[in-house]
Amino acid sequence: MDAKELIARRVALELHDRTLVNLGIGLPTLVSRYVPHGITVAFQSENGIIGFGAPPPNGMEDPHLTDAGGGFISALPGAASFDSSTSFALIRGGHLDMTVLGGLQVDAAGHLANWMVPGKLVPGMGGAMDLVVGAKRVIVAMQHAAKGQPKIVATLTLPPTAIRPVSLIVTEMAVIEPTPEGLLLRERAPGVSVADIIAQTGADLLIIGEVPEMPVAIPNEDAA
Amino acid sequence: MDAKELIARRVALELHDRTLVNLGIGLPTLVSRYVPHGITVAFQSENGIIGFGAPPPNGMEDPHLTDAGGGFISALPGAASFDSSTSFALIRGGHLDMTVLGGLQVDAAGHLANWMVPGKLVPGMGGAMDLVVGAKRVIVAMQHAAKGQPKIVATLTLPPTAIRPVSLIVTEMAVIEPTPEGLLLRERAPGVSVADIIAQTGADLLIIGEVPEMPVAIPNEDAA
Amino acid sequence: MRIAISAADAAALIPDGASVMIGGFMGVGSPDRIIDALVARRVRGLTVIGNDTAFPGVGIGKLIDAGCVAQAKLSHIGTNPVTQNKMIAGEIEIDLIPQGTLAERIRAGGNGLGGILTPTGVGTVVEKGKRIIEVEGRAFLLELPLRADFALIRSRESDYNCNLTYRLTAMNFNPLMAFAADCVIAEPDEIVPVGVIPPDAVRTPGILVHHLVERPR
Amino acid sequence: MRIAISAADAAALIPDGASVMIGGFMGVGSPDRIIDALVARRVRGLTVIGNDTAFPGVGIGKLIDAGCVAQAKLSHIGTNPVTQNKMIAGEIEIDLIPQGTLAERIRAGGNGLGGILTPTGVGTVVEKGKRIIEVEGRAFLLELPLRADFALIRSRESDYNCNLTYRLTAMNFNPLMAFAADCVIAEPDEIVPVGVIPPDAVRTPGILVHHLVERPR
Repeated sequence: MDAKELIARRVALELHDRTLVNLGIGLPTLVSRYVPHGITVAFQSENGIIGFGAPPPNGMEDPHLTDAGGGFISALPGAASFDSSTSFALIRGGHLDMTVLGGLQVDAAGHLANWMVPGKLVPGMGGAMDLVVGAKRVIVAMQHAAKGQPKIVATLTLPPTAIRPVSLIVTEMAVIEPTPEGLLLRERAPGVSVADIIAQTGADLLIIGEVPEMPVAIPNEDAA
Repeated sequence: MDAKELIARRVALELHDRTLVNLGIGLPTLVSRYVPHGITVAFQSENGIIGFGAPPPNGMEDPHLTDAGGGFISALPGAASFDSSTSFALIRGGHLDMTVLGGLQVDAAGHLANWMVPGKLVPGMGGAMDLVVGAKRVIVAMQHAAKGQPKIVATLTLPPTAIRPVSLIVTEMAVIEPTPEGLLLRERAPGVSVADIIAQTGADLLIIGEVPEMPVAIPNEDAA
Repeated sequence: MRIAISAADAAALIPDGASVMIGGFMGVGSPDRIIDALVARRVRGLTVIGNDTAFPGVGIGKLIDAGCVAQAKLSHIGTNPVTQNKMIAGEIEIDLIPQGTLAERIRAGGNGLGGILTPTGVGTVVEKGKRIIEVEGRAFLLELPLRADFALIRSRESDYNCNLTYRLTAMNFNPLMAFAADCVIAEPDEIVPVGVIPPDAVRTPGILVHHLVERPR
Repeated sequence: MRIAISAADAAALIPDGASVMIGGFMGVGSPDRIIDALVARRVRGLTVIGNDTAFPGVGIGKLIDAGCVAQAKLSHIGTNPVTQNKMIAGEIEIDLIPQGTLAERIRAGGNGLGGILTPTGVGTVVEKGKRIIEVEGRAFLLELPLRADFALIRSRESDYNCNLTYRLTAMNFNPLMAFAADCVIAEPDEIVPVGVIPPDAVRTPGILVHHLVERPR
């Protein structure tokens, strides 16, 4: 299991029945493959649909139906489409139960930076700032380090996405929860030691008792 | 021709082709009967439709289709329905070419009062404040006096509907246009003298040259 | 998928003293069966947010008649003398709000906005107690969001996912209110299987609805 | 009823230096034929307001490739390296706006609002130069309305009255932009007789549309 799959399968366990969930472009999109059996989740795409499904069979693509990355998707029975202001009414208005976003950095207070690297990469924030401000739970799904540098840091060196702390950080090494007391190490990946995690993390971690091994969801053949 | 019909037929001459018009409840509603031939006007009702028509034949009423007063209407081919925020986006956003409203008082500066008489009548403003603020042209259609008291006054004694002056006042005696210099008497009703109008008006009138007689529209059998 | 409940069960969810948004315009598009059930269970002390109180015996007017309402935020009461009399008698506290402002305040409440700036009401009694904010030399009122404990929505159709459609002028405030309450109860005229309502015809995504009232019998 | 015009005639209405709202999300729901005609007529110096610049050769990306754009207000450019390079080279001035804020600012512009208060962007670079307004102890940014000289709208259908429908995620910013420009030009996939689109299916009332582009040949 590669790092991305591990992360997606752990994040999938955060899904709850009858909830509305937005998955960011890239790694977070993989989460939809691992929705646990018996759980019904409605996925929102911020370009204007609730209830989308897996990419359509070859030749069945509809040019009017894509995800926020421009990739073809399908609509499940019971889907609903809407304009961009309604889409962000759902997001900013507190109607979105959970969002899963990629991250460039998260700091000791749980602040996320995920939309630009000054002087290098300026993709823009898209819907990320609204998602972090508005979703009931914000989950950051990212690799633990990049090019040997920790992505979890004491203080952000990149511009923040919002001042609201995220709810949970899931990497291929650990599950970490920002709390008022600091970053709480909740789980470690199979085969990864607490010492390994501390070595790869640029901020202090709270460690309370034994740190359990990360459970992961199994692939769901029915899922999007 | 009674006073209300005269007013409605004069106001109808203010209608222009391919425009969106909102008619207030009561007297203003009568205007739709006199749309001049060759002119296509779309009527908006602020409860959520553009393109409504005359009351339906007996037994054809649809409980989902009424005007802002709760009276049954019909929908013309090409009608569009929408929610209340969209309806006021049309009104406040400057997309409404003209509104015709009833009035309790208009003052020398063209300010309208039409939504309450303190201690007596408190119907509420409904959409009137938005209409006066937002419509491109605001036409007040009202009787010239009430119980022997002028309704056109030097200064409002009733609470104003908005601080924006109205565009035109049409009564059964006169057509008066608020201008930066004051109330300009533009037309007099058939058989009514300028002296009669001055006697029934509580504010100074600007009178420039000969005041022509008021033209009126003829009934349009095709109209709503 | 949710289980449809009776109008009486829906009314039982709403305690005395609750704030309740109620869709409809002069009674058109109001949730009549829930209203009847609220009257039947003799609810008291409601704060009602809606466009109007229609006529006596119609729509929200039924709640006024039955003495269920302590406060109301509305754009007009001109068609209901019972409401006017109860207001003058001090039995109901009425807050009159311009109709477009009412729509935007409800929308802001459901949308996570802190407020909106509107030119409507500037220089009138509506500005009393409100902040005036200038933008490029023009004065606007800062109008704050409205939310409620409950929103009672009348829809034409619902599917089993609670996706809602509306018909013509019965739409009015309903789709706005569906965003702006902690508990949203929808009363459809018809309930249809999932997939019967095309995605583009949905006006209120079902995810917003907490309870669905069964179809009329 | 209006006369449908060619995409070339539509593009000819838009002068160099105009501000132009363009619907679409990653090119989906963008008015491709008007865009092609703008490129063909070598328009210059546009200020574009849209969600993104899609990919090189796609949607608004075509206008970027062809050097038609001097300024742009967008929520992201991450998928278009041409836009990024031109921004870094100083050839295009880019103003990045959070997507929900962009939607609300366009809506405010079409709605006669003086602005909206949003929590989005507080404590980030987005707040630079903006007023922060506290409501009940919580900080919000005052975001101002956006309008443009033109709005270029892609619709699924239009009737002869210019009532518009949209399909699925091709709707996005189009219905918002139709309220927020001095001149609105709609590019439908199909044109149908009046009465074919039911009133409840209309998403943009035809009264907002100034020019209609003929159906594809």
